[in-house]
Amino acid sequence: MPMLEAKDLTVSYGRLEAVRKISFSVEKGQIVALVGSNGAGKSSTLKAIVGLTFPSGGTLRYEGEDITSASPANRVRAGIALSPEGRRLFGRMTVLDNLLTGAYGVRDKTIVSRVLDEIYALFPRVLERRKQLAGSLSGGEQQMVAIGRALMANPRLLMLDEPSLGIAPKIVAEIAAAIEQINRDKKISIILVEQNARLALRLSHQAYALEHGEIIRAGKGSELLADPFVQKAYLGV
Amino acid sequence: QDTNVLKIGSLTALSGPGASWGQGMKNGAELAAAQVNKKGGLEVAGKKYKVVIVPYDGKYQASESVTVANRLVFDDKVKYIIGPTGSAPVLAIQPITEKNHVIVMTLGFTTKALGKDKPYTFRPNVTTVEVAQPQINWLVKHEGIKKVGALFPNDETGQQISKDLTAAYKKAGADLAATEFFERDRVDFVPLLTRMVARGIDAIELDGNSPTTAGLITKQAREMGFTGKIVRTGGPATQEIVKVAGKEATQGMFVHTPINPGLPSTKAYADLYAATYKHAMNGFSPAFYDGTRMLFEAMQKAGTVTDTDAVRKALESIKDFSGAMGTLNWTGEKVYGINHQLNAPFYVAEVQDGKEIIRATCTVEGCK
Amino acid sequence: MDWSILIAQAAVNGLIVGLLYLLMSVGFTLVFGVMRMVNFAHGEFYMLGAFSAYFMTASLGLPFLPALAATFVGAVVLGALLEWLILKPFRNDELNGMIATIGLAMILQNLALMLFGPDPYSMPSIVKGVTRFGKIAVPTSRVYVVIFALGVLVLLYLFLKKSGPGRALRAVVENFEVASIQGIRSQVYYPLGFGIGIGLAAVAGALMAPLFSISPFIGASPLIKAFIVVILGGLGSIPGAAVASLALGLAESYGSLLFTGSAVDMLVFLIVIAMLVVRPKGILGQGEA
Amino acid sequence: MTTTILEVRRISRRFGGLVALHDLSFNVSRGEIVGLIGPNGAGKTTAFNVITGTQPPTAGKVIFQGKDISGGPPSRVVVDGLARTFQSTSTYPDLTVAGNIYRGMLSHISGSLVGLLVGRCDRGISMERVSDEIDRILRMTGLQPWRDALAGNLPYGVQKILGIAVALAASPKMLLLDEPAAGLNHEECKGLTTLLRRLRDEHGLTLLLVEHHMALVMELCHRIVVLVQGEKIAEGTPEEIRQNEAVIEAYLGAPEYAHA
Amino acid sequence: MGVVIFTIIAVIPWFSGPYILHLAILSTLNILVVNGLAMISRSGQISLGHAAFMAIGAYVAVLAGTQLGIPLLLSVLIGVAATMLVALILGWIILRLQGVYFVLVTFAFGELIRLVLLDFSNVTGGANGITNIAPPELFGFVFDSRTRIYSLTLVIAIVSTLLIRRLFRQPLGQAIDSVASNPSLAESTGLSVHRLQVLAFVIGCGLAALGGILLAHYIGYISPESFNVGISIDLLIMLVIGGRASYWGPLAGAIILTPLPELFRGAVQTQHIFYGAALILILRFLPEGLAAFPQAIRKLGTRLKA
Ligand SMILES: Nc1ncnc2c1ncn2[C@@H]1O[C@H](COP(=O)(O)OP(=O)(O)OP(=O)(O)O)[C@@H](O)[C@H]1O
Ligand SMILES: Nc1ncnc2c1ncn2[C@@H]1O[C@H](COP(=O)(O)OP(=O)(O)OP(=O)(O)O)[C@@H](O)[C@H]1O
Ligand SMILES: [Mg+2]
Ligand SMILES: [Mg+2]
Repeated sequence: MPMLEAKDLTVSYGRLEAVRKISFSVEKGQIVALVGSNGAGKSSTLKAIVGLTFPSGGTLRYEGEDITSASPANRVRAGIALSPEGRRLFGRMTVLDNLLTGAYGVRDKTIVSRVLDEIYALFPRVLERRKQLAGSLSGGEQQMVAIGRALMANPRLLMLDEPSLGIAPKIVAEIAAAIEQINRDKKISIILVEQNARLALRLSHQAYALEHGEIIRAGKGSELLADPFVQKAYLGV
Repeated sequence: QDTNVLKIGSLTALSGPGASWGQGMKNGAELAAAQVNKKGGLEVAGKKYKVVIVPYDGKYQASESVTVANRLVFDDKVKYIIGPTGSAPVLAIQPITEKNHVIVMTLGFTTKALGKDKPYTFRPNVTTVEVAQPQINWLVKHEGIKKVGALFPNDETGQQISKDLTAAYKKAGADLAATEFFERDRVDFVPLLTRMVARGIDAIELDGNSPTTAGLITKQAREMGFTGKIVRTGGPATQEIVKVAGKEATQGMFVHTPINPGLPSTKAYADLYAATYKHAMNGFSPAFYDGTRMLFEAMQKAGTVTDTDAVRKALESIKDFSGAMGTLNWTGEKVYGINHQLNAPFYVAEVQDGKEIIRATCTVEGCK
Repeated sequence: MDWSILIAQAAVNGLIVGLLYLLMSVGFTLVFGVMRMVNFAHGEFYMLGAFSAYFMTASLGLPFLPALAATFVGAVVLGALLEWLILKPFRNDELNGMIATIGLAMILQNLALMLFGPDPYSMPSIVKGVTRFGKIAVPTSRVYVVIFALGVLVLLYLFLKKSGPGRALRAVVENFEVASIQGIRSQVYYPLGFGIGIGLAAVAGALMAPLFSISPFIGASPLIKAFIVVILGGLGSIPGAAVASLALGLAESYGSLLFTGSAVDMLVFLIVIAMLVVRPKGILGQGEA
Repeated sequence: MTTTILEVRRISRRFGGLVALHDLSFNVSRGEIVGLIGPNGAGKTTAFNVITGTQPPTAGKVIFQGKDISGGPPSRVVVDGLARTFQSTSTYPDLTVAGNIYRGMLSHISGSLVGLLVGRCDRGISMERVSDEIDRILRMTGLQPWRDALAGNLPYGVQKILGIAVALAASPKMLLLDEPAAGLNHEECKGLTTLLRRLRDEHGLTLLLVEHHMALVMELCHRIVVLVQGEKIAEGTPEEIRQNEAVIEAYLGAPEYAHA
Repeated sequence: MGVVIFTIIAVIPWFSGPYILHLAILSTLNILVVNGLAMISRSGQISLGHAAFMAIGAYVAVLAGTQLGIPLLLSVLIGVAATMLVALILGWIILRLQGVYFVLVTFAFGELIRLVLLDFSNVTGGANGITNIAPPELFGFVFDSRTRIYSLTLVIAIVSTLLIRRLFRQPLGQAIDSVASNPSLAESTGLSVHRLQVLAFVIGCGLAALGGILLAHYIGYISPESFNVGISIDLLIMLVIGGRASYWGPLAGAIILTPLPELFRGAVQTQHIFYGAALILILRFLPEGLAAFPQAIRKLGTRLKA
């Protein structure tokens, strides 16, 4: 049984169908990449999975249960977490409060402090800035906090929407390493959306290319890396 | 049926901080109207009129009162207005009422409310100008107060009364040594009292303050250990003050009252009021009950309800009217230039156990 | 009394009144700072709290403390209901929300006027007498209120800054959507936050009822004080509000010692304006995005 | 012409105890494209804010075309010929693309009251020429197809280009760009590179840009300034920077995952 | 369409009694004053001290007339100019504040002005105010009847509306709009947010002053309490209920809310409850204000068709 299964998922904003009847699945322990140009519907797909928008058609099953109409809070409690596009931190709260808010549904305090330490180890900068208001952080620092906040929920399915946006190249490499490590050590499934398609495809087990709300290519990450269309459109080879 | 209707406007404060007074005024007028209606209406020149009180809320505000006055005068076409509550409102509506010959019975305390150039405005209640001097004379003589402190709200009433009282105490041979002004919404007087008490005063004067404020001052002054006399030579509100300050704090306080519960006519009115409105009347209510009844009598005397010039003259000529408050006359020529100020008996009372015990009976001329 | 005692007495008076102001304004600060809503009905809930305490003690014969607790709980429920029923559409609209609370204030004040009449009610003091600190005298009833005020504040501060629900409340208000994807049941928190603010207003009214009088119009004063405290103390900063209230109490106390008339009040407003210009974020305010 | 257009002289900026910028100096010559790079939180955006007058420096000076512009206000700096774009997108969302560009032009419409209020403006555009000017900017940035679309509904990448177009509308001599490529896909990045190069070659603009997209920076910039923890650690041509050990250590890291 | 409705509404008072005329005059004055508030609001700020500027204008003009014997037209100019000067100085200082802070500080200023008027009673007449203010007079023509005053205030209200409409079609007005909609972007394109907001504030307060002066001469009486914070709140309510974003907003707000209390006035006990409920309902169903009513109807129409 796949961990997450989307069937004929459709997301519309008014008359615009941002996502059209797409079907895909995420196996337990997999990293799945979604690539595609701007406006292809990647973020909309993630939003539908976490419950920020409700699909206008299709079904979502998570760990065998139908979550198509579950509330976002319930989905998060069931182990889904999203680091949203554009960071969307609580700017008037401190960095630490942002992180702790991410752990809202986690009852076990030992897990909270352990994950917190892991985040600090991954991003020392966040440790340094933990008492600052999140709104006054630099762009990259905010991105780190956003990723950290999603990790704090101790998720089983982690979704990262453009985690490398605005991040220095060196840290991009570190984040990439961290994604692999989280996936490997904790068996967390990950859905990764990235403009940096090369990075995403290299990391992923399974990948989908989205255009105009439809899946146009699917396969192993390495397969898509080799695909001529993908190479031309997303990798600039 | 050919019953005629006589509309009388009531422009008083029904909401906001003046509502306590305003409702008393309105209710007084309504009781007077109900009384004549029960007898089949007011008989003027052979016709019977059913009296209808048209009550509107002036919110204790000048601008609001102007709009209400416009509505009463031009839309409801009334020729008589009970109200308004407060000085700024009465000054603001006079340009309309005087020009349109509408008779106004106001509570506005300002001396400017009455005057030769305002022949249609009357005041059916006594003000500080009338009551302060005799009572202060009596207090200085019998209670031996010398150095008085007073707190006033920083509004027109407060500013006016402060001036009047300073002069009155001086004339009586005492000294209003410390005066303080405060913003109307204030509830904490400890800092002001601290400073006043430090001046070594032997009495606190409460005239010019709303009942609530007077109560709070009394309560807080006693709480901080002030042991001198507390007096109030104007503003009928003993019940409210006792309610706010408690019996203990008000014990031995000297107050002004226009009401002598021992007087049968006053008691009858108080009972009627309590029975009708399910709460005790306030001190201004009888004045407007009497004022409305005097108005009725003037109409009957003049034999018209429409010619307000005739009614005004008839009203001026009423003498020794027997009202709920006692025997009533008009006075004021000396102060205001026109005899449109009610001259009613009033009393100095001492508060004992929350009740007024009459100590002296006064008229404008003096207390006994 | 000589001057040194007078000055000390004024300091004590000022501090006490400052704490009373703090209690009056803390609910407003909460709703304003956390929910970004200028609650013009704050004073009316203060008033309702005072009436509630009065009727529970006078008519139902409850002791003061249970009456206080019942008032708080009742007010939280009422506040939450009102938020849910009336203010919900205005959550993201500061200005319309503000005007809606003006409407609410009109309704509440005049309902109270219809129910209770315009005349003031008075509640007996909880305790009588004067407490003396050396030569300085303080009415004992005020000492009690002050102790309560301090307790309420500490609890509130801990709730907001240290507890999970407090943090969740701030998060929801800042971004409803994003908060919901942290697993927070966002719909619950708006009414709850408003309810707590209202509860604090009502408790302040109930605590102050025995000190002052009770009438439908007593809400004006706490509202103005709350405005001033919020400006001086900074948006929703509870420690800032504490410092601002004490400063206001002291300023008024010493001001009345030195000046006459409305000079003190004018001075307070001048300071408020100057303050905003010099330190727009308030006495202890921090920068924010 | 290689005269200096912008001179940053030993600027510092502190936030409370935090030193975001320390003693930073560099020059930009007329017609140059200079990159400003560095790790997250190095102070790049802060440097932009100080240069454009959004925040005053705690020490140091910024000289633009021989004039001391430190401390702003930004509107004055813009009128002097130095414009900027924002790290996130920033538009008038309820207006069309053309409307946005028109708004960007307002301070330069000659004879209008705005000019009086903002100060002198010698490169004024007369009211009649406004629509020509809008067309020119639309062509320059390739936004003609979106002319009448509402800015708020545009795809992210197009909004970023619109940000540049609005900045251009104020007829600047020099443009400061904060992460113009962030969030753009490969195609769009290429388009951006072309656009920026054209702005410099055909319209004579001087550019200073902050960017984490190394391919773009290396391809476009004549010179690169590297900031770390608020201090300049290196300055040189893309080649020199690519080789610089300190820069690799602090910022570039292993090249494998960097943007291609 | 709007023009037709407005014309009909504007003509009615001439054919009705003095009471309707009174309400009509107040409405036109409110249009003028709320236009000023709208001006400030369109620059992105909300003032809760607007009545204070009416007060400054009214007191300065009236005192200039009564104390110094300055002729009316000149005293009006002096009143407006003095108010704008105060607004300029105050605005220059406080307009670096944004959002609710600005709202609160204008509130504080309103209270301050009220206290000043109360306390300096030897000049201002204190709480008793100033009585017997002469009716307005222009070049020997006295506006002493209501119809005449109404004609005057109606013209002024319409002119102020047209001027504002014109302004916002000019680059200057558009610059003010830009500042409200995205201040940091406006600033970065060379528009000085501070100066434009100060300008809008000064103009807005000038309109308030003119309204205050006309009101003083119409009623014949002013007191500090005629311009208290409650009035500022009422004005703000008119703006918001009318609609902030369109020229019709202040018109709709003033024309509907000025007489609205009259609808409930008969219900002595419950009138304020009705009024409060009406406010909340309008905001609930027309958050953009009454000026957006036609759009709301149209939207409803299309939804019903679909
Ligand atoms: N809240 C919304 N309302 C209306 N349209 C929306 C909304 N969010 C997204 N869209 C539209 O839906 C389409 C898909 O958007 P989505 O954000 O899912 O794309 P994406 O693949 O994540 O693109 P990007 O790479 O720019 O992040 C786009 O055309 C976008 O304009
Ligand atoms: N208002 C502020 N208050 C406190 N600290 C601030 C403030 N603004 C910025 N900082 C801090 O200053 C440092 C520099 O920030 P800046 O935004 O300039 O970084 P940057 O180089 O642009 O980084 P990035 O590449 O991540 O955008 C950061 O550590 C940031 O947290
Ligand atoms: Mg996206
Ligand atoms: Mg940055």
